[in-house]
Parts: sequence; structure tokens; C-alpha cells
Amino acid sequence: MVINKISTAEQVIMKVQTGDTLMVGGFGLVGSPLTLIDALTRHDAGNLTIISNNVGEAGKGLGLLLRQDRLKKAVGSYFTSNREVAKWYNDGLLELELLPQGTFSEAIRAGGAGIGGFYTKTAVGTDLAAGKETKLIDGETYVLEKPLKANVALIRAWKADLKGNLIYYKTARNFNPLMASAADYVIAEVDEIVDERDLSPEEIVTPHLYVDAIVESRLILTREGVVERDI
Amino acid sequence: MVINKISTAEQVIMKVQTGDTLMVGGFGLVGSPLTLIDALTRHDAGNLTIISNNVGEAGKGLGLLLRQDRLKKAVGSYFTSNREVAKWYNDGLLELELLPQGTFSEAIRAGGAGIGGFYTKTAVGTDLAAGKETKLIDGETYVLEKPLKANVALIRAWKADLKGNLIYYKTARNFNPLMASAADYVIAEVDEIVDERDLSPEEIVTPHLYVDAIVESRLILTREGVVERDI
Amino acid sequence: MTFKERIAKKAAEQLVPCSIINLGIGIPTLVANYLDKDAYYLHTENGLLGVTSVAEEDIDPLLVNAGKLPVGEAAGASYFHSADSFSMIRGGHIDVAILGALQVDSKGMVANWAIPGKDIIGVGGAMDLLVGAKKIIITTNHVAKDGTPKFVKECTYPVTSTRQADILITDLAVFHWKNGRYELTELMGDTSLKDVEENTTAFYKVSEQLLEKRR
Amino acid sequence: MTFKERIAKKAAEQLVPCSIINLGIGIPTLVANYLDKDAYYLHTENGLLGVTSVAEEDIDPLLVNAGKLPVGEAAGASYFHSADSFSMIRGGHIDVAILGALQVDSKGMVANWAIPGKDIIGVGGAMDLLVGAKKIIITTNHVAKDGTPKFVKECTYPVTSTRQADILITDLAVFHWKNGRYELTELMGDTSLKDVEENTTAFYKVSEQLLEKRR
Repeated sequence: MVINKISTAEQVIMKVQTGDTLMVGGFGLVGSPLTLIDALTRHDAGNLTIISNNVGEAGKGLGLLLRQDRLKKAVGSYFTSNREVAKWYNDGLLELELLPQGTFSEAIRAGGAGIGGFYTKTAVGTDLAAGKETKLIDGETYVLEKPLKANVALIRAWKADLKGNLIYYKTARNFNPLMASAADYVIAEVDEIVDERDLSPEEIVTPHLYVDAIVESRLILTREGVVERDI
Repeated sequence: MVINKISTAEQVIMKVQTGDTLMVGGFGLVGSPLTLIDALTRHDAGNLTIISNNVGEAGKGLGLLLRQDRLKKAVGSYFTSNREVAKWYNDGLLELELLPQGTFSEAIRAGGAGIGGFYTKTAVGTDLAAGKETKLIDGETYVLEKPLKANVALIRAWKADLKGNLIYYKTARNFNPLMASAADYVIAEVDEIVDERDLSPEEIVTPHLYVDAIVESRLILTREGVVERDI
Repeated sequence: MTFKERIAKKAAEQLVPCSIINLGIGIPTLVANYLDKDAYYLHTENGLLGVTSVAEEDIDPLLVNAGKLPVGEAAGASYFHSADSFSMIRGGHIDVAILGALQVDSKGMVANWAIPGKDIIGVGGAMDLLVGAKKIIITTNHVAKDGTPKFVKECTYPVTSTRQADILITDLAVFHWKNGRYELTELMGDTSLKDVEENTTAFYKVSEQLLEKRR
Repeated sequence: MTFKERIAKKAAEQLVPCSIINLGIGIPTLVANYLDKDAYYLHTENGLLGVTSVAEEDIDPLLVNAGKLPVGEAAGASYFHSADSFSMIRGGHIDVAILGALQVDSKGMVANWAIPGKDIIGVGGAMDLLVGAKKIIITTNHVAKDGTPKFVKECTYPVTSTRQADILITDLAVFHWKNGRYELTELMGDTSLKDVEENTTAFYKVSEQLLEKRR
């Protein structure tokens, strides 16, 4: 019996249901699961809460879903990278939850690691800590932050084996390994599917127990922008 | 200007002062910095608090320091592996702080990551949560655990470059990368010092910013036990 | 087959292929012998997913399981540090943990880390596993060496967690936690219901199916 | 040399070799041009220690800094995920963060993430860096585009942290946080003390050494 988690974007994106909370990897478009997002634009799930550092760029990546009015709420650290987000927010069509980038990362890790909450000094005394519980620990004030979890995570890696072990490429790693740990169902799109003997056990970043499905990338980010490649 | 963190065990162990808190890597003797511990047995710092999963084995690794009466306190998860620990503890000559292994690991990570405390379900309702603060989060009870930090960390890795980038070997990784992040001064003993071009940027586990000094291992764990090798 | 092997084999039968499994020290370690190596993934909390057996001549002193015994590295294995390893456990990413126990009680509580009156100086990963694994299987002798029951009304030893064990497998019988109590679902070998009764102080129910079969 | 370059060069002079440095967007990015590449280690919070410049023909779209600009990979570089990256920042492992600012005030507070009346929809790593880096250097124009002072009595923009910035470097002068207030330690180019005074509403002290020099 050999496990094989390979699927197609069209098939596996059906896992996403209306009302779901989704984690989507990437720092802007770098390390963003463009193929899965594209499949999602052609799937009918709506009213989505997106946990992602950015909402892509204007009309790119997650920005496509915004234009389709599929998003209820976005949780992230830097929505400024898509100039259209502010408009939707001001029109009352999109809720936003802004977190410092380190708190955002740590909250996703906490979600995956079974941590019920953590104390950080980041944001203490600022508008982003308003209304949040604080605690004095060893003479310093910390703010309590809650874990983030999702129904489905869409992530992007470089190489996968059939079991779902993943490695990443340069700064396209970013939030992807964290999100792989914090969702009920994890879909990884990858450039290359390799034999498991081609991945060294010491260098695997995301062990296969975190990954439910693998899809080969069709849309990739190049110097010329997002392009379609033959697979 | 090229940085070079290589030192000798004898020289660098002088960083340890009487009364210090030390983190010491290893799961039993696997991944334990045997050369640095050996140097410590010949250095006169005493009254030490040791943060380590075990206190080595009877008369081996950290067990040597116990016999020298150099330890004030040990913080870890499994002291059972050294049968002498119970005797010292019962004679009132050694304080013990026992933590579940996952809480112990997470507390060291928290120490290194600037987290003031975290909530875990582990140990809730057991003797090991006695006296600890609890909190009800989304209907479940969690216990608050505090970060662990140290003055000096003695860790063991497989390969280092001159800057201090580290990779580990199989299950000898264990607590070492965590401890590298959570002490003011970090000494790594390694099997091999390599050119930085021999370590792939994607596979480095401990980036050099965590490491202050590198020492080549003289004492290594083999199938025949701890042996001295020529370096 | 020794009684320990019978318990281990029975535990193996409870597992679903492709599961991620963590095996404790003792009887649980034997469970690996009854699994298809390619269809199960063994996790050890000291930092390896993909534990397999190792031939004597291939033993590597730096490759061990949580019991500090030498193990091998399966195809597709990966190594990670202890915080990442316990994130897998605490975060609910381990499908099944198979553990030993000193006592299990009517309420499903497990005591497997400390004995009153003896020094409490070790816990290891027991508490994290009991809290975090999706399913808990306890494998143990039905009675202690001195003949006293281990499946008791209420644990007199310190509990390891407030979470129930899902399945209890002893040399006498198999019990499943269902609707707030244990149900005896299967007798081991030629054990009789009376044998179980005489060696147990815990409350349990005999399953309808089993009673049906015996009628 | 433009005034931005002068500010960046001055910031570079504050750095000790072998430091771990995080550079923000804008003027801070220019600081790299004045550093010996082999003697400083640049960290970018999106997951790279060992940022270096990249030739146009070597640009890799998947290798960028926190400003999403293409960068290169230095010898001895390493990649890590965002939680590990911010553990470095929050945990106090970054020696110096050089950041821009909208306002800095007499109490050392920095405002560099939001403008009242405008949408507050982005913060990125600013708050983590200000809380976590061992030393903070702020580089900025002394006045805003409309000529109003940026070094003010008290921030009217939302602050980024309650932690003081250690050094403030503008096109007019350099200020060091000392004993609970900023000390003007150096004038940039041919700036006079009067120039600084007229463009500043913050309280600051002129250092004894500077006054001595001017006598």
C-alpha cells in the first residue's frame, strides 16, 4: 500500500465550502498558491474569511477573489499591498483584522501547535492592542494573542513527494509551513513532484503528516509576472 | 573582515560563571555536548541551574557534574534516566523542576522567541499543574507556562561553518536548536567545521546569529559508548 | 505468542492504514511488528516521523526512539526539533498514541507517570501525548505484578491527563470508551467474562454484541 | 550625494561590524550601500538572513526583501519561515533595526505605521521590530513634505510601540537617546543649530561636546 496525495486543483478546491475560513500562503505573490486561487475563482464558495498576510495585489492572487465579492473578512498584517482593499473596507463590504506580522505568524503557529494563547510585547500600548487582555509578567506588560486556525489551507511549496513531504524555495517559504500546520485540510501546490528518496530527511521543512493533497502548479510567478506553464 | 567563531572547549567554557543558569542539549546522551560538559567538569563554576531534558546518565554527561556537587537545580522532563538524581533530590542537595516534555520544549522556544508565556492543555488537572495559573479559553482549560532562558547554552550540532550556521544529525537534533535561541551566550560543539558553501541556505537549521562560539567535538557517542577521538 | 505480543497484535488491529502513530515504551513498541511498514507512519517525540526497525549491524547511536532504543529511518522520513515534534502532538496531528499505564479507571482516566510514595522525577512526553493525540489506546497487563487490578474504580495514582483513553487492551479483554463508560467488546484468548470480573474493580459494561455472541 | 544618501551613510557609521541588521523600506534600504558586505549580516523579516544586492540579470522573482524588492543571497545565508523570522526579532536577536518614521517625539516614541484619518490597513513588521531589536535607528527627513516638523513634542499619529528609538538621523542632525531625552550630537553638512531649532517642535538637548566644538 502506497499513499499518493496528488490531485488536481479543480477537484481538490471543492473542499472549500461557503463560510469557510481559509489560510492562504505567500508574502504578496511570492510563495502564493496562484493555481489554487485561480481554481477557487471558478468554484462557487463564498462568504470566506481569508487568513493571509496580504489580499494579494489589485486583481492578482487573492485580489481576484476580492473583486468577485467572495470575501467576508481578511485577517493579515499588510493589506496596503492591494489598493482596492481599503475601498471594499470603507464601503462596509469587507471586514479586516489587522495584526502585527510577527503576531500574525506566531498566532498561526500557535493554532497548529495546540497553544491556547500567547503573550507578546508587540503592539502593547498601541491601537492594535486596544481591547485586548494584557498581563504584567516579570515587570513587563504583554498582550494576550489568540491562535489562528482554518478549515482549509492553500499553500505553495517547491517540491513534494507522493506522501506530502515538502520543501520550499528561498523567500517563497514565508507563511506556508506555518499554515500547513493550522488547518483541518491542507492543499499544497508545488513546482515539482519528486521521488521521496530525492528529499533528504534532514531538510524536509513540512513533514507529510501536515499535508492532505498535492497539486502541481500551473500558474507561476516569473520576472514577467504571473504566467501559465504547461504541465 | 571575516568572522571566525572557532574556539577551544577549555577557553570558551570560562564563560560559565558560578550561579549561572545553563541550557544543555541532548536527549540522554544523544545530541549531548559531551566535550563541553567534560571541559565544565574541569572548570570551577558551581551552584549551577541546569535546563536539560535529563541530567545525563549515572556518571555520564551531566551526571558527572551532579557527582561533583556542582548543580543547584535541574529543570527538565525526565530525570529518571539518571538513577542518582533521586538520591541527591531526596537528600536535599538538588532542587528539581519537572515539566512535561512538550511544555519544556515550548518554554525554551518561548524564551528564545520573546514570548512572555503561553497556554497549554498539557498537564491541566494533574499534579504538574498544581499552583499554576489556569485560564478558560473557548470553553477549555489551559495552564499558563513561562518561558525558559539561560545565561549560557551548551549545544551539539553536526556541522558548522565559521560564521556559526549549524545543521544537525538525525535524532541528535532534539532540544539543541531551541536552546541555541534562548541563552545569552551559545556554544556549539560540532563534529565538523565546513566551508559555508557546503551548507545549503535552505537546510541550515540554526542560523549563525544564534551562535557565539564553535568548538570541535573531542568526545563522541559511538556504539561502544562515549569515546575520545583525535582532532 | 506471549501475552504481550497478543496485546500488541490486538492494538495493531485497531489501526487504520496511513495513520500517524506514536508508540510508547514497553508493549506499545511491539505494535510495530504487526503493522505493514509501508502503510503506517511512526512518530517518535524525540524528533522523527518515519521510525522503522534497524538491523543490528546498521545501528546508529544517534538514531533512537523515545525509549532511547536504536531505530531505523523509513523512506520518506523527516527529522525535526523537540518543539516542532510536540507541536505535532499537542496540535492534534498524531492520529493514535499507544501507551502503557499503571492504572486506568471507570472514568477513562489514565495514570502512567508516577507512583505515590516513590520519587516523581520523570514524565517525558506522556502528558502531551494523552492530551494531544486524536485517539488513545492503552495497552497493559490486566493486573499488576502483585495481582492487584490495574483497571480500577478510580485512579489512586496521579493521573496523567483529564482526557479519556479511547481503547483499553489488556491480556484479558478489550474495552472501548463509549457514551461515558467503558464497554467490554472482546475477550482475549480463552478468557471468560468471569475472569475479567474477578480481576477488575472498575465499572464497565459488557457490549450487547458480545453478550449476544455468548448466548 | 542626495540627502537620503547622506542620512543612509550616517546610519551606516553607527553600526558595529558583525552586527545583525534589519533594514526597513525607503532610506534604510540605502544603508546597505555603505556597509562592507562581508562584515554585516542583513536580515529581512520575510525569511532570510544574508540579504545582498542582486544584479539585474540575476533577479529571482521568489527572492525578495520585506519591501518586496528583488535581492540577492549572500554567502552563508539561510532561509526560514515567518514565525522563526519573527522569533529572531521579538526574541532580541537582531542587533539593529533601521526604520523610517512619520513622527518621532520628545519621549522617544516613534509613529511609523498609520496616519489618522487615513485607512489603517497595514502594519507589517514595524511593531515587532520596534519592540524586539536591540537598537533602533530612525532615518527620516527632518520635516514632512508640507514642511511641518516630524520631530515633535508628542506624536499626533498612532505610535508603533512604547519603546524609545535609540538614534534619530535626519537630513539636519543626529540625535541620541540618553538619560531619558534626545541629545543632538551632530549636525549634518552645513546645517546650523538654528536650522534644527526652527524645524523641530520636540524637546532635545544639544550635547556638551557639540557646544564645546562650536565655541
